[in-house]
Amino acid sequence: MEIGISHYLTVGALLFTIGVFGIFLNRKNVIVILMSVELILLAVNLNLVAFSAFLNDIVGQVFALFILTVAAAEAAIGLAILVTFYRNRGSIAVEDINTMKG
Amino acid sequence: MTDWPILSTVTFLPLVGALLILMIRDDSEIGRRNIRNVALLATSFTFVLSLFIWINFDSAEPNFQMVERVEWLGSGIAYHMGVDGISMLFVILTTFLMPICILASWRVEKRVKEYMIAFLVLETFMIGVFCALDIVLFYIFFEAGLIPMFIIIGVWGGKRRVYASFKFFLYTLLGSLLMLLAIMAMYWDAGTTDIPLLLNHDFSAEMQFWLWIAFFASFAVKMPMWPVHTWLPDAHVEAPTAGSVILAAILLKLGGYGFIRFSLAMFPLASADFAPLVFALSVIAIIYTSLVALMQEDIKKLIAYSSVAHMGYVTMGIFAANAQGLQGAIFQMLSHGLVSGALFLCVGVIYDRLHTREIAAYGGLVNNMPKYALVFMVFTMANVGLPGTSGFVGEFLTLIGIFRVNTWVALLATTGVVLSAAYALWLYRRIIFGALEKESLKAMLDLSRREKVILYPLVALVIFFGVYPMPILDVTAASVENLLNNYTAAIQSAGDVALSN
Amino acid sequence: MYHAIVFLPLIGAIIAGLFGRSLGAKACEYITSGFLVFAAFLSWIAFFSVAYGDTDVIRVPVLQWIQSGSMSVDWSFRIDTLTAVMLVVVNTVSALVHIYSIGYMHHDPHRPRFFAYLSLFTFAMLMLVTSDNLLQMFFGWEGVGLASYLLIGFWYKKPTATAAAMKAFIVNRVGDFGFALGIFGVFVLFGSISFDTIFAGAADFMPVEGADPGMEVVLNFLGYSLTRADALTVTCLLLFMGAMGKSAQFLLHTWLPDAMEGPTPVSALIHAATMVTAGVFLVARMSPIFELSIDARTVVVIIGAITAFFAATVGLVQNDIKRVIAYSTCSQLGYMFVALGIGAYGAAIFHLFTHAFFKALLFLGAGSVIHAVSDEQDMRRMGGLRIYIPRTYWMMIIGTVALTGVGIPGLYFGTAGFFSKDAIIESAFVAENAAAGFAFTMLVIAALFTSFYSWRLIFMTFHGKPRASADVMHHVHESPAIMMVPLYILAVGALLAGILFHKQFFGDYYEGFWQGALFTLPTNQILEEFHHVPFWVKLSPFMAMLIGLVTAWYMYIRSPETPKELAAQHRGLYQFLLNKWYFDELYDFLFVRSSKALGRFLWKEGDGRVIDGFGPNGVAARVQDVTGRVVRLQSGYLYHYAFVMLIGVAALVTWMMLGSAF
Amino acid sequence: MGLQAVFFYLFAFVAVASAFMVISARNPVHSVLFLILTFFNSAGLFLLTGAEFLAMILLVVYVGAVAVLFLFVVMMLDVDFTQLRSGVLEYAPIGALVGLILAAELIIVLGGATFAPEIAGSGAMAIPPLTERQNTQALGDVLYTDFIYFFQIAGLILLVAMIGAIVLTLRQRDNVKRQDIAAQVARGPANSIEVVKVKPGQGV
Amino acid sequence: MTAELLLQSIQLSMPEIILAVGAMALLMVGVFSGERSTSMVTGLAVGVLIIAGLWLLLVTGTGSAFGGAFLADPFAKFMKVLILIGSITAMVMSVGQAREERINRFEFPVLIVLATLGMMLMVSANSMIALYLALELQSLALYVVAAINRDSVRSTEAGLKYFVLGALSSGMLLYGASLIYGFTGHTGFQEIAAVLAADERSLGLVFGLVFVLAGLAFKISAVPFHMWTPDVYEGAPTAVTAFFAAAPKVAAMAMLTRIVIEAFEPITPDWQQIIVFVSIASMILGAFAAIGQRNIKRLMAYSSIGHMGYALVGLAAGTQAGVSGVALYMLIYMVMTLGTFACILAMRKKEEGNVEEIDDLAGLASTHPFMAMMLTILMFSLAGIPPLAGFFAKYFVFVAAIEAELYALAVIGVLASCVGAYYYLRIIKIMWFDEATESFVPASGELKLVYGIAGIFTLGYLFIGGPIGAAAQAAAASFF
Repeated sequence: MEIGISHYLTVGALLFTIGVFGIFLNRKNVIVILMSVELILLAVNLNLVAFSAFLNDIVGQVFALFILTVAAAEAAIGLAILVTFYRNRGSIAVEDINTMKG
Repeated sequence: MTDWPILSTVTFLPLVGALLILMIRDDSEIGRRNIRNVALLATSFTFVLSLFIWINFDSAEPNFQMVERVEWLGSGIAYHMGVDGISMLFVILTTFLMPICILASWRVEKRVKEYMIAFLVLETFMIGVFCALDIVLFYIFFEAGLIPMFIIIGVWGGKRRVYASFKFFLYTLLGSLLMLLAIMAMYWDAGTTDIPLLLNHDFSAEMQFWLWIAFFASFAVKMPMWPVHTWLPDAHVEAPTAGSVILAAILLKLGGYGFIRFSLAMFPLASADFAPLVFALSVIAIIYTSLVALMQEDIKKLIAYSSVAHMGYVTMGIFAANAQGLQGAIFQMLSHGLVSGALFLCVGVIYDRLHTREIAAYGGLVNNMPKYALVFMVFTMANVGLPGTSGFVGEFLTLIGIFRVNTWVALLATTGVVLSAAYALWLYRRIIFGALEKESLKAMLDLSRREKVILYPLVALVIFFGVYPMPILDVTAASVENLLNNYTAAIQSAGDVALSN
Repeated sequence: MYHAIVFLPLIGAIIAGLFGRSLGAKACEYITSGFLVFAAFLSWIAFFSVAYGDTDVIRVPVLQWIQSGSMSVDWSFRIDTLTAVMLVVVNTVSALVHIYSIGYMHHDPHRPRFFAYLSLFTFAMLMLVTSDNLLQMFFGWEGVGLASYLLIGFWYKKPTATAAAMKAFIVNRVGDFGFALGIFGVFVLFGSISFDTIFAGAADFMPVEGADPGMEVVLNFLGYSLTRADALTVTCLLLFMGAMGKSAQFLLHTWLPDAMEGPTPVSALIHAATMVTAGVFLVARMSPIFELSIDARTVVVIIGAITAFFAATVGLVQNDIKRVIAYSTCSQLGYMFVALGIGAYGAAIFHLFTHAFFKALLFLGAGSVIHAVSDEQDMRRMGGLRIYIPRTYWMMIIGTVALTGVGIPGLYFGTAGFFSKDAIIESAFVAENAAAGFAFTMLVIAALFTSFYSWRLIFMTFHGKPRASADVMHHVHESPAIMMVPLYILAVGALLAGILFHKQFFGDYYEGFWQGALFTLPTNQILEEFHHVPFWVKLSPFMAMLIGLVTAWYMYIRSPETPKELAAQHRGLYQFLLNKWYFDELYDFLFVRSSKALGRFLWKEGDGRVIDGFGPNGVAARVQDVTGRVVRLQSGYLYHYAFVMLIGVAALVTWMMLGSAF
Repeated sequence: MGLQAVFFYLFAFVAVASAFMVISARNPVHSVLFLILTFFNSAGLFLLTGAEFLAMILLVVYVGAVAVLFLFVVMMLDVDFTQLRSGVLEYAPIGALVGLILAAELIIVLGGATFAPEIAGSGAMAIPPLTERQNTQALGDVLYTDFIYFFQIAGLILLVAMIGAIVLTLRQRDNVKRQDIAAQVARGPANSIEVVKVKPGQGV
Repeated sequence: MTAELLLQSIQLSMPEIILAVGAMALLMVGVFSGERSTSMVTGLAVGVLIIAGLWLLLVTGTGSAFGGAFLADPFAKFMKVLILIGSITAMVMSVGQAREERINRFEFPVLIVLATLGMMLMVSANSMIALYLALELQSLALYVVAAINRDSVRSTEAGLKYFVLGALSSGMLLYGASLIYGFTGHTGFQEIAAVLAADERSLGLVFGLVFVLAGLAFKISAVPFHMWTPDVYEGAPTAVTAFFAAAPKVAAMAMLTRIVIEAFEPITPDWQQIIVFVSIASMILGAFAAIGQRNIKRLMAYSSIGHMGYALVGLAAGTQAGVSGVALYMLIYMVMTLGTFACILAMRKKEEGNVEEIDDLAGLASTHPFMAMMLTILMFSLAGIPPLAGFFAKYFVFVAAIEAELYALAVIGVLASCVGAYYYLRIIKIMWFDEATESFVPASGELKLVYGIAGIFTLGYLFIGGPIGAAAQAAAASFF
């Protein structure tokens, strides 16, 4: 069985689902949620790289490159917000983040 | 004079008055007096101007007159105004009643400025509804009236004013939103929102069916017809006197006007199909609400229920779709405008003195308020539909109109004649007749000069139009005939199509 | 002239009503009474010029009224003999009552209002009788109803009076309900409601010998498709319903006795002489179509006969002096309807004419009595008044004699009632109507009862020992001249009207007098035939009258204990009669209570629970529920939010997948 | 099964498995470490498709910077993790169900997707053959020319990230003494020395 | 890319460049003049935005730049003008509150400018990559701004929630974008459309579409991707919330419009279903959930959810009338929202500072008649009552829906707007019917100006609706 595009997409889909799943499965720690987001982005990158190879098109890789850049920036912001929140609240447990509801 | 946009002038003159009042910053007694005077002047002047509409009106002309048209919002929406025999008199009715309402509110001390502004704005919208010849413009005026009325009921109303105002607003809003959809669909189908063009546009039978329902939803609530009438007693009861007057005298008429202008004229096939439904609801309204009125303990509520019953005659007359029914309906609306308005003013007179609307709190008023008793008697009798008062002509014409179409309906509706006598006279008896026993009542004075100025013209008109209704019937005749010709032609051609298939 | 006749009372009413306070009571009295006397005078002129002149119909247009589509109604007067007769009756009695009231209402503080009402009533009545179309008639019809309402409730402090006023108006409205429908029916059948068109159109409905009766459907009524004849019957019956209401016929009679709560002159004017006869007038006026519907007329006969009998029975045991007369009125109206039903329109109108005199006389006399005994109306507290108020006594005797129809059978000599009432009874005997036999029987019995209760009234009031308190007796006095003069005039009428006018009304001069104002089919030969009834028939009313008189004398003069014993023996019957056959209770239960209960039910349950409950309030509550649920969804937890997003995406993805698969 | 396939399955399996461990590990530190493992294996997958530069970037940027940043924050916040893990996952079953459905759908559709054959290798901006241009060079060719626009935006994004991080976390504590060189330099005798005259016998 | 093309590109994107350069310059100004410079930087930022706006209106032409990734067309221009107005207004309103809510930092205006830049790029984005990058530029700035009051639990919580969910949504968007790229081989919108038009659509592509739409729906806070909205609106400083509610919505809606109308035009039935669903869900949820609110900011959050649902009604139609309806809707919505938030910002009491409970408005009509009048007008307008602007907004989108025969959507829409009217009425009721409590301190001049202008615009739309409608139609014409 030749390894084709579908295989990569499957791996991507699994990573994506795990990432999404991680967000609501985890309710104790926001950092893990951020990691889940990274997993999602990884899945996307995998897809893009695979498509890029499949289509023989460099744009996919360029796209992935930008995504990596942005993801890093996003992680920085996310962690910054997290740290700020922790300073105020003394906790990063997801269940504690609900002063506003309804 | 011919090029002068008289309709726009009349429509927006009250708004100018409202702006003037807005300028008055003085909150002292003098300031309030000025506000009242400005409001009175603005409305009176509007009334005088509106009489020119009647004077210039050509009764023989069935089409719209004094037309003004300016391109406006794009998408076919134009500023298009005009009146015909059906709408013109409602304009006059509105402008006539407004000064009376302002006078009736002379004693309002709470937030006079906002009060008067609300009424003046309301007047503009109401006149606009009757003059609008673009259906979107019509809708805008139609719906916009909710705003000042909501404020009027809510701010100056009675104890349960919040409930009443919300009920009033949301109930009517829901109905009119469905109509809005229908308006859009008409625009889509006909490519125009111009009423004269739409009147000549043939909607497909299926389309008429849905459009009719949508319009019905709106107008039935506004009318109000059974079973969507329950907002009315609440709104009437809680509204301040002038608010009740406007509500009963004019706002309810928007529904009837709409039925004539749109449902009947634009969707003749659906109207014919749905007429039995309307008849059934009308008859139920007449009997049901009359019986309910019989048991009311609140004066305003009783009158409100009687309004529902009277509107039953109107809807019935309209969908009888013959000259008597239609003209009767129009006449009934105008007359009801005078009579129910006057009745609410009468309630206001005693409410101002005793601050209760409980029927049981009164009794024997004839002893110290003979003039009031007389005036109230005239309006009670007009409400009962006594020949010689304006209430009779409309009732009679609608009944004869419906008799030609459906005798069952006519028979049942005529029972309203008995029932209306029962509740109206019982009310009169409980309030006016009897010995003056209650201490609180003994100090009550008869009509003041202001109240006389308010009520006597209404008495005169109610009797005048009962004895000589021709001015009204003349004006409406040509337009009604034209409408009916189109209606029958549409029905016939539909019948021909059905036959040829 | 006709304008003056009709509008003078109106002007009087307006002056007295609106300016009474500034003018003063005296001025009002004189103005209104003066106008009325003048109008009455003019009416007599009109009567002679029309009834004895050549012109058959005079039409006086006044104003256009309603014009809508094919319907056109004008205010205008139609003066023919029928109208002229009514004019005379109305204006004469009214003028007399006005004058009488000056005396009778002497102490009342609201005299201007009273006279305004009286004049207003007269105006409405005149509009009714002069109408040229059904709608104007309806105007007058309701107008008199209004005036009656106002006058019954004149003493507004008395709860019973205001209740009676209301009852009168509402019961009348029930009749008007039918009348209105009748008008609609006429409009649909004839395309117009003006009399000329109707009468001209009636010819089309005339059954032609041998021809097909016509199965053409001309009216759909309540789901039935009616042919010409049936349609006409239905229409006539509807109109008759109006007449029943106004003329207090059986089933719709309950308001009339209660109406006695009003001042006595009112009872004389409205509830004896004029308004209650409007129904008779209506049927007579519409004789061209009633004549064509034998079925409708049969109903009229039956109702009339029952009323005559029923009211007479109730009258037997009443103790209120005015109520006795009221039931008597009711009963006499039944006579008139029988006459109408069998086609003897002339007889009916004649009875109307004479009845106006003697019944007004009786009422005014009763008023004089009441006036004398300090406003006491219960006959059980009178008695022996003959000595104190002899003139009133004699006037009452004349009235009673006229009412009971004293006269010499076979000869044309007797009181007014003798001519008119006997004519009706005899006509009923010969009539071809299906119910004629029944009617005849009823009428004779009623005549007996009439005689009995009339004399009972006289005996209880004027004979025997005074039963009133000494204080009252001390004040008993004869009424002033201003009250007595009208009595005298009416007494003259009550005695002589029969002799003077019977030939015109239903005798030899019939054609020349009526000049077509009353319509009869060529087959209707009743006027001719009733002259040839067997003698026992002619004698029967007379005998009935005599028996009644003797019985009354026996029971109230000879042995006054008998009535009490009888009442005790037949307690059930007595109570039944005393309570007027329990009609009030029945109606109270059937209509008043039930509609109140229904009204309350519809209000609380229908409007409150069902419509508002499932409508606005219910919807609002549901909206609140939904809101509560939605808001709870917004828990504040991140994972919930993410979860919702995921579900959203998953749902959309699934949807698209399924959507593509199918 | 060629060598490529063997490596694919190896990388893929480890990547997915460690990804799962990322979200299910009890200790966030472990999560970060698993995340790093996932990145390594993904980099391997990248390499298999020929995206060499990206594979390297993934390791350098992600493992070297981002993952370490995570680790740093996890350590710094010093949360009592054992306490945090207590609690029941009430919605987990439903969540798992929904997640599985989603995954299944994605796999069915994407794994089984048939691509139009003509699309394959028909890139708008073809990757030059490896023999001609290395992957890094190929990217470099377009990144600063054709994609200059994106490049600039990416720069702005990084700027925003920088500002954001500073805004949120940089604090100037008021009670901390700082060295102010300008103030030190500007200090002269005029404002630092005060001559006090002392009356004899009284002390200062 | 030749120098000539580059020059042309730069000309077309000049407003954006002004913003980018301006932002950096402001940053430097701020850094060098220290913390006290906030008001100056704010003023300068407003200046920069105004310059960019003027440039946009007066100088910039139409065309595509940077190899087709950037598109300057009338639609973009219309939307950009809206965005700039929104940003400027929000910034002006923030001045008064900045001190109070401790967001008095010079980075704030810089971030707003950068976010605005991101929005403008979103509007002009014509490829998936451009779209993503612009979106992230805007989002990252917004995440920070939401949490800018870093000492407040609520603000940072808002930022955290917004960030986490936003990151998730961008992940979805990207996943979708990757699928679309894979299945079409292109990232440019026109190219995608061309491929879609040529080939049969595959399910994988539709999946990509779903994910992309989900990501975008998050940005316009459409149900079921709306969950962040109430919390973020409530938690973020009010001035920030005002900004959130206005400009970003416009940008995201513009982007959504462009992508579905341009890139996915050949598979209209597919996205139409999704938009209809999302629209209905938003309208209903917006109407119902808002009823239960006591916090006016939260209420406005639900209100904006509902309004996005209405705007989507026009988009669902997918016609020119629909798009012009959307453009108009966004304009009117933005004005109403900004006006309302100006009123909310003016809810300041002497003791308690800014208050946010609806009940605090009690008796406003007697204590602050002008503000009450304006807020009343705005509320009626938000409820869609004629003759106010909000009615026309709804009218045009519903007309489009009817024309596209989306009857169910229209009917549900009007029913929801009736339910929705309730909570707007409730605010009016509290202002007018209830007795006054402690009154607010007088509003600052700029707030008065904002709500005054908003109210008058709403009221006066009758007079200026013609030209505005024409502009919206011209904007919509770019796509057809």
